[in-house]
Amino acid sequence: MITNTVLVLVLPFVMFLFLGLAGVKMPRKTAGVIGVVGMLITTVLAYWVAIDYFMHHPGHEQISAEVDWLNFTPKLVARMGVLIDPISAMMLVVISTVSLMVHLYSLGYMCDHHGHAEKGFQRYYSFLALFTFSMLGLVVATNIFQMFIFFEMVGLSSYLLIGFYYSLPAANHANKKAFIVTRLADLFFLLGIMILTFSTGTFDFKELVGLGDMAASQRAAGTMDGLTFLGIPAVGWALVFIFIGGAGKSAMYPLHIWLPDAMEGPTPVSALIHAATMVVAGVFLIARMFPLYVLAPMAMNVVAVVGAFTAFYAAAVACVQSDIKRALAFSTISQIAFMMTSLAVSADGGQLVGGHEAGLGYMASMFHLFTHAMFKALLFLCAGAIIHAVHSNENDKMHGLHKFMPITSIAFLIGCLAIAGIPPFAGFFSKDEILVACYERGLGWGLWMSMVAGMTAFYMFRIYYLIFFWKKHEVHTEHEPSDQPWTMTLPLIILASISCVAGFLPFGKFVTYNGEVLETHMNWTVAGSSVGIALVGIALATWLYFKENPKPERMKNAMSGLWEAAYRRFYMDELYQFITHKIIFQGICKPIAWFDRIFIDGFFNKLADLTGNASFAIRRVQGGNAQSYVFVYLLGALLLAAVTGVVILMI
Amino acid sequence: MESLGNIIMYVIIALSIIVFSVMAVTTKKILRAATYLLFVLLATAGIYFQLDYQFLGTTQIAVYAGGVVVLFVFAILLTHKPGHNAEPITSHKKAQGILAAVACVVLCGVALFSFGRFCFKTLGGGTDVPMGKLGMSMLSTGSDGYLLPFEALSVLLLACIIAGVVIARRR
Amino acid sequence: MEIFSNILIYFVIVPLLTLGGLALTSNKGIKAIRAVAVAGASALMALAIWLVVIFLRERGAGNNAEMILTGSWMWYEPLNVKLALGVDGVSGVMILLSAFIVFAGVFASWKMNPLPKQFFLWFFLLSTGVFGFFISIDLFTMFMFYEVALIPMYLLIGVWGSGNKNYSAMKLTLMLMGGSAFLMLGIIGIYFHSSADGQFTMNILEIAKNNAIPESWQMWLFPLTFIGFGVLGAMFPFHTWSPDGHASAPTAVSMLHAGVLMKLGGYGCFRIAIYLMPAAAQSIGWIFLLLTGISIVYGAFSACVQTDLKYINAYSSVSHCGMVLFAILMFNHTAMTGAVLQMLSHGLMTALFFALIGMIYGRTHTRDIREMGGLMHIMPYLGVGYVIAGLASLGLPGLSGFAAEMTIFFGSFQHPDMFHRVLTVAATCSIVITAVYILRVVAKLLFGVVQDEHHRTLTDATWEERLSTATLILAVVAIGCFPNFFSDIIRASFDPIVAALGGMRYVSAQ
Amino acid sequence: MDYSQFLMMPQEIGLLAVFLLVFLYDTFMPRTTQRALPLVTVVLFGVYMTWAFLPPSMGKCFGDMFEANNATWAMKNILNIGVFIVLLQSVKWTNDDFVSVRRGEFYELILLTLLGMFLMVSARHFLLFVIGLETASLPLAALAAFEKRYYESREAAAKYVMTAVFSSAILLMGLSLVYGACGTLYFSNLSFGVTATGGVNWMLIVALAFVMAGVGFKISLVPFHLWTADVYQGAPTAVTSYLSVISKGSAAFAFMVILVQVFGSLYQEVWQWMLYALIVLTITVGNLFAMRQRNLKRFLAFSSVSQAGYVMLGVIAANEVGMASMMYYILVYIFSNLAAFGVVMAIENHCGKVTIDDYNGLFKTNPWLAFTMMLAMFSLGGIPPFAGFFSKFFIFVGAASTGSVAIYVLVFIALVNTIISLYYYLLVVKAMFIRQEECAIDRFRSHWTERLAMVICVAGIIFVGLASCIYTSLTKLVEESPNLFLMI
Amino acid sequence: MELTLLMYLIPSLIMFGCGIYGFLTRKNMIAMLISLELMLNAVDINFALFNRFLYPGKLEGMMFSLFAIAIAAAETAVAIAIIINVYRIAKNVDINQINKLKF
Repeated sequence: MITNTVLVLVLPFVMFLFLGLAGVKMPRKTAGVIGVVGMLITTVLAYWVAIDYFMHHPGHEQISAEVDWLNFTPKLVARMGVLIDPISAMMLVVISTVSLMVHLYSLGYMCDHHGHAEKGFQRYYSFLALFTFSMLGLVVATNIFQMFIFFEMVGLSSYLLIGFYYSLPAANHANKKAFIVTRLADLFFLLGIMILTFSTGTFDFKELVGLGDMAASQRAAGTMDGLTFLGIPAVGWALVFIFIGGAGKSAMYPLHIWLPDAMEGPTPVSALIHAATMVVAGVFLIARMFPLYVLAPMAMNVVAVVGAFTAFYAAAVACVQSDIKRALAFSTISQIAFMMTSLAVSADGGQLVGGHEAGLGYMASMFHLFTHAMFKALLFLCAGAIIHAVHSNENDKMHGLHKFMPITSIAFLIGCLAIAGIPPFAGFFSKDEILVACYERGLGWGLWMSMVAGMTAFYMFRIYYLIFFWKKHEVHTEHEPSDQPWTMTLPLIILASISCVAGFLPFGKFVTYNGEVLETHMNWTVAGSSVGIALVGIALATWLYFKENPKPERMKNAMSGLWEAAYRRFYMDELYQFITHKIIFQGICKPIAWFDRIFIDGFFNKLADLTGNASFAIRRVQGGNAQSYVFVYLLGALLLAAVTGVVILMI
Repeated sequence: MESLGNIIMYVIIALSIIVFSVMAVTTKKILRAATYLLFVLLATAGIYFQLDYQFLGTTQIAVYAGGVVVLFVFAILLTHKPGHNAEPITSHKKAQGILAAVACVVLCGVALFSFGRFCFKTLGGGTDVPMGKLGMSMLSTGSDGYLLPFEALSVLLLACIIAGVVIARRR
Repeated sequence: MEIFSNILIYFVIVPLLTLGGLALTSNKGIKAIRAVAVAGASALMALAIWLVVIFLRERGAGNNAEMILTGSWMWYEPLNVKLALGVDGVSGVMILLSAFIVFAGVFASWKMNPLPKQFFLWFFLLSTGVFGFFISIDLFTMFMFYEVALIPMYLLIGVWGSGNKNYSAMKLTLMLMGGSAFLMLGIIGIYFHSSADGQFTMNILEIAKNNAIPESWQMWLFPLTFIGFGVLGAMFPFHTWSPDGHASAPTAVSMLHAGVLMKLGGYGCFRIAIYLMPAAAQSIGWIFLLLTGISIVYGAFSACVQTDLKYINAYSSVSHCGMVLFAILMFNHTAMTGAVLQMLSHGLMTALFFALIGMIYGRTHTRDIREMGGLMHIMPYLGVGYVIAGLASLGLPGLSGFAAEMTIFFGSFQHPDMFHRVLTVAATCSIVITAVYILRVVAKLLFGVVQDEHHRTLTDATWEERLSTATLILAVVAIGCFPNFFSDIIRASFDPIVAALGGMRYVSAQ
Repeated sequence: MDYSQFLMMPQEIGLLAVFLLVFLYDTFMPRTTQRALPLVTVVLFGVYMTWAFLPPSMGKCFGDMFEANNATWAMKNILNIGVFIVLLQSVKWTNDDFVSVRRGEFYELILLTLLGMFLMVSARHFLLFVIGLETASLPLAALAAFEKRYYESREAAAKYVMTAVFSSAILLMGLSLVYGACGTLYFSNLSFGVTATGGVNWMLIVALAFVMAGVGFKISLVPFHLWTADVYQGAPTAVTSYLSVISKGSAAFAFMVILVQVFGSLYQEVWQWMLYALIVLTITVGNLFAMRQRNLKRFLAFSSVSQAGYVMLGVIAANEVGMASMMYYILVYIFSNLAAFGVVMAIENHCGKVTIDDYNGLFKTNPWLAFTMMLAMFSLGGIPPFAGFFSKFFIFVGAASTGSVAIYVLVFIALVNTIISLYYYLLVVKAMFIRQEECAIDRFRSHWTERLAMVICVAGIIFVGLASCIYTSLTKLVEESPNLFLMI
Repeated sequence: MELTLLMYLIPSLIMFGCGIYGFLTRKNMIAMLISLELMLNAVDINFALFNRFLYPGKLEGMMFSLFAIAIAAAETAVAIAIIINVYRIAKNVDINQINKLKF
């Protein structure tokens, strides 16, 4: 099984190298097909591993193997390895599935209207393979350092893929932004690791969080007892920093700003990286470190507050976006915030909450991660199909597409229903459990998240209606929009079907924080109320957006300030712009560069000038008159005697 | 107690040295300066005689007064039109000169007078230096023999002669 | 001759033979000149690899001597100056690095014009100095080779450079010589306190063993030597020669200078300043730690606003080399190993950078990023190379910078003192700033739209340029992927130094 | 009367013999054979130089007035090497139509002044020392005036002679004070005499300052150096090179002997501080002036002023290491500076150009000359692997061997100054190699004697440093010399 | 009254001072040389005085004076020759005029 897992990792990497180096020499389509086939094998292997694990290794034991990669100290060794435990097995499935779908989908998407593959097709598949490799590597990491490494790697592949159309200034800008923001987060991640390992002296998850052995995490946390900085315990610092690292990747407020811009990449990339897989790396990280977080209530509270706020914030912004991909991006942010919150609310004050259902939030979070990956990928792929058909991201260029693209429309609707939490679609089950976990932590948490769930339903259906209904589509391009080739529709259908049925997976049996089976019971009150809220949201959306009408416009005018603020994402980008350009660039970099030239460099130049000036100033001594020479000579001799005499004899 | 003649002699010598030295460096007429120099040199020879260094005094008169001053006079006549006066010295330069001279004299004075009580040593008995002894030490190779400097000096003079030839040749 | 049985001496002999060979070639015979240069560089490369093999074999055979392949031949008897040779892991990998860069440098200056023969003559003289420095363990010969390596820079920049080359060459030479003035005084001071019994020696190992330098003297000698080497290591505030110098230098010279010569600074800092003056290093090392910490952040911030490619890289070098010195001052195995890894990494990566910049400049005739754009379309090979160099620079896993920086950060953070840890955190911040300026350049230079239509006609890399860069990329990737191989070689070499500083031996867990 | 004592001074006698032969040849050989005179001189001198390497005679003669020992033997041989190169370099120049009439005198004067320097080196009595000093300086005035075509030459001679005689007057005054205080002029007795004065006093301080001024004049220490630049610039280049290395080197050695042997007993602290000040001034002022010079001869003059300061670092050490380092420094300096002057002379003889700007692009037209010049500059600047680096290092080690912190500071000042000096040496290199302008000097082939001289110099620059035997044997010679550091 | 060393030293020193003053102020080079003679002469006197007054046993000082006179003569001869050499081309012997070489 380890061999298989390693193969799962190696295969995409080989594909990356192969397509990257040899791809230029082969026809574009061939490269694509090779990529898809490679991914298919990877997926099969990944499923095999996952099934094998879940079927044959009950009790959730971990299987791992590792090699030393870099020795820091005799104890602190960075290793490379694979670790299969419930969440990584689950992630293997998610990643390989979505990735396969995206690989396949891209065969159609990355072509022009005549079916000719775009320039850089090979590069595209090579990067996709690199991403898949990095993401898989991330989830099977045996230690936090390896995870950090792959965190960086996914950041890189995300960077490369966002900037796939590198000659477009927007893409160029977006990938830079994405990389730098996540890099900033990674810095904190790194600092967190540094603090964590300072006293524990190990990177290994096994020793840090035990992987089912809660005592291990207590031991690890115990080594940090008494270490504080600025009055806050070291473990708190470490975990908050690590959370910031995760938050960067998972686009938590205020580090979310890169994600909407990242939509400049090709849409399948958005589906894969910025909806389904990479952005949940942060959630995955917190889940990995969960036992430690439990022991650090302060860090857990930070996660919960940030999560809850982000969920609301992103949902609010998503309500008014006109760009379909941006709206979806904010929806993603909001949903990931759900997962974060769910993780965070499952513990309070160093204890798990929820009595016999302790750890429900953890399970729910992972469940939602799984389902969300499927339906959000679906939604993005649908969006891709639409964009491919109408060549625009904007709502007002779409409208009434239902007629032209029925398959896409239905798939999109399934996605919407799933995300809105309407039974029996996947999202209902996972979101419901999240809400239950929230209510168990406290009523306030539950109400807040329920409200966000309602908003989710509203904005998703708003998008849905604006795309597919609202009014009749006006054809701007020479050919009518239509459903896309099979390479593109097939993934939609597959993902739509998964979204329909995934909710019935007995997730609690497989994925829990301590490896024991968690029997979940449907909490009908919560379920009912959440479905109700979702329905309210859908109804509102239907009322406002199903047919063309002036109500939205009026509402917009009525609350123009709020609407504008939300549309502009509450000015977060401007704030960042201000900080980076005005404060860091103009306020720090420029002055430092100026200081360097004027003072440091100037000092040495001045030194040279001074020497030159001195040289010029004393030239009169050598005035050419022999008598003055003699005078200086004599004066020198006399002074030599006089000064020495006075100093030695008189003093 | 010194004989009165000696004292008078000393006074004359000292005064002429001082007066003529000053005049030699202040007179405007260069030929007069050479003449005053001659007087100074002669007075110096007087000191040597007083010190019983007759040979030295003789040499002083012969070489210095007789040779060098004549050389000066020749050079002056060669380079000056008669009756030509030196231009007045600028006060700046004068100040410089006085400063240097005074400083030097003061420093040497301090050096000499601070050195124990030796300034007040008086002359001992007359120790006439016999010519024979002088000649012997001049050509002796032992301690206090001056054969080597003597030979070296001859080389120096030879070198100076050649140097003079070099300079004197037209081309 | 017994001396010739020591492989190390060939690191000096081979470049000298190359010099001789070059001297025999005619000015016009470019082919012969290239052939000799390539032969010399390849021989050096082979020697360096062979040296590492020997080193591993010796260590594998249980030879735990501080230095291996040691040999000592009396040179200046009155001063007890010897030609003392020896390598440990650190000098071994530095020699390997130098060989790589010399090799790449030869190919990068394939089309050097004018006066190719003279160029390679100076180039190999510089290499002689570099190799000589790394194989020596005698202060005098070390210092001699150090200066041998410095002076060819003047002519290399002055004759073959570009831009404000006269000013830059002079500034670089004078500032570095200023550093070596400090150094020479330090060395003389060390020499006269090298032994308690009056048997003065210049041999580093003996001096360290005697440990006779009084602490009051260490307080003076440590700063002298540290600043002396620090100037070459571009330590704030003595770094200003670096931007101008690099900007004006021709490609291969920038490569060799940033790639190897600046490493002489870091190497000297621990081999001489810290190793021989441990007491002072511990009591006043924090001053320099602060300076190097400033270097790291300061260099990175300065790089953010530069518009000349070489200036960006020069400031980035200030930052990265600052990290080397910073880590050295942390006095533990991990950080110091990281420092050497960083030297390797920065050497290769910066050499790669400069090689690529040179190649781009050779085509576009500008280094101003505002005048370029979209070059990735036009010269994909160079573009990809540049991106790889950039990623290595900003510390991406799989490339050398990451392994080095992580070792440094984790090592530094192990320091028991809070002051050091806080400084480490500050230094760590540089990874973000690095990302900013690297991506800024990449975005401006390679991506985006083509700024100058004339650029569309430009060609991609030629074979020798590909060879040159591929060598370096390969090395960068090798270190990035298998850092343990290198860090294992390096780490044990710090045992004596850490022991001198009162630390523990590194005992591997296995 | 023991005339066999003359056998104690074989080098001087040999030199005198060479002089006589040249003199006779010049005076009595027919005009037609006169053209061969320079070569005859060179050959004769070469033979003599080789002969002078015969093992040294040791001991004192003429009642302790003259001393021959290993160190003086070595020093004289070093001077011989330098003079040989100077003679070789001047062959072309003396065959010049204008100069050829007087070339006999040129060689005679060079040989006689060298004899004077030998006397300075070996003198152990102030009278002999003064005579040697005068022999070594007065005829040089005539040599400076040798180039009668140019007014500058005459001016140089006039300035030289006026300052030189004044300096000798001051020196003599100082000696009279020494005599007054100690009652003797023999070095061996003086060291007792100085101690007998009982402590440091004004008399000897003033005397010391005056003696330093007098000898410092020859070594051109600041502030006694002001004649240097003008004379070097105005004098014929052959004479300048002779002045800058030989005359300076011999005086430096004699200076050290005087300071150590006469004043070393009681006044070491005193003269070391005086010398300290002089060294700082010399190196700094020399450098500052050299920076701005455009005329190469004047430039080299100031560079030699600053180099003199470095030489004095060996003196201030007042021990065997210092003396050996100083002699080594002088040897290296001879090779380096003569290489530079060789190039200057070759170019000046060819086309009369002497400013740095004329040298722009020299590398293109005359690569070997440029190469030689570059080596010379690097060696003077102390760049390894050339000899100048070694000599600088050893002289610093020599100075620091005293162990005093103040001397470390001095070494530091000197080191900082090497940066300035490197700056102006590199200016010359820059002109030759980097400046791309059209070269003012066309391609030409210098006379074979000049080339031979340059080859010797280049070989010296390269090998004197790398071949450690030279410094090692110098150290041995100094250590084996008795009486050098005989202090009480 | 006794004639002490001091009484002889005073004129000698004044002579020396006058020589320095003259050497530093006179424009005419020959006049400078005359001043120089004064200085040298003062030195000679010193030697003779010291010898006679303090160390009468030997003749070192006197001998030195003797040689110094010869040296002074040689110096003067060479100096005058060079002055005349300059005079031939510059047509004057003014030290201030001889300053083409400077800085």
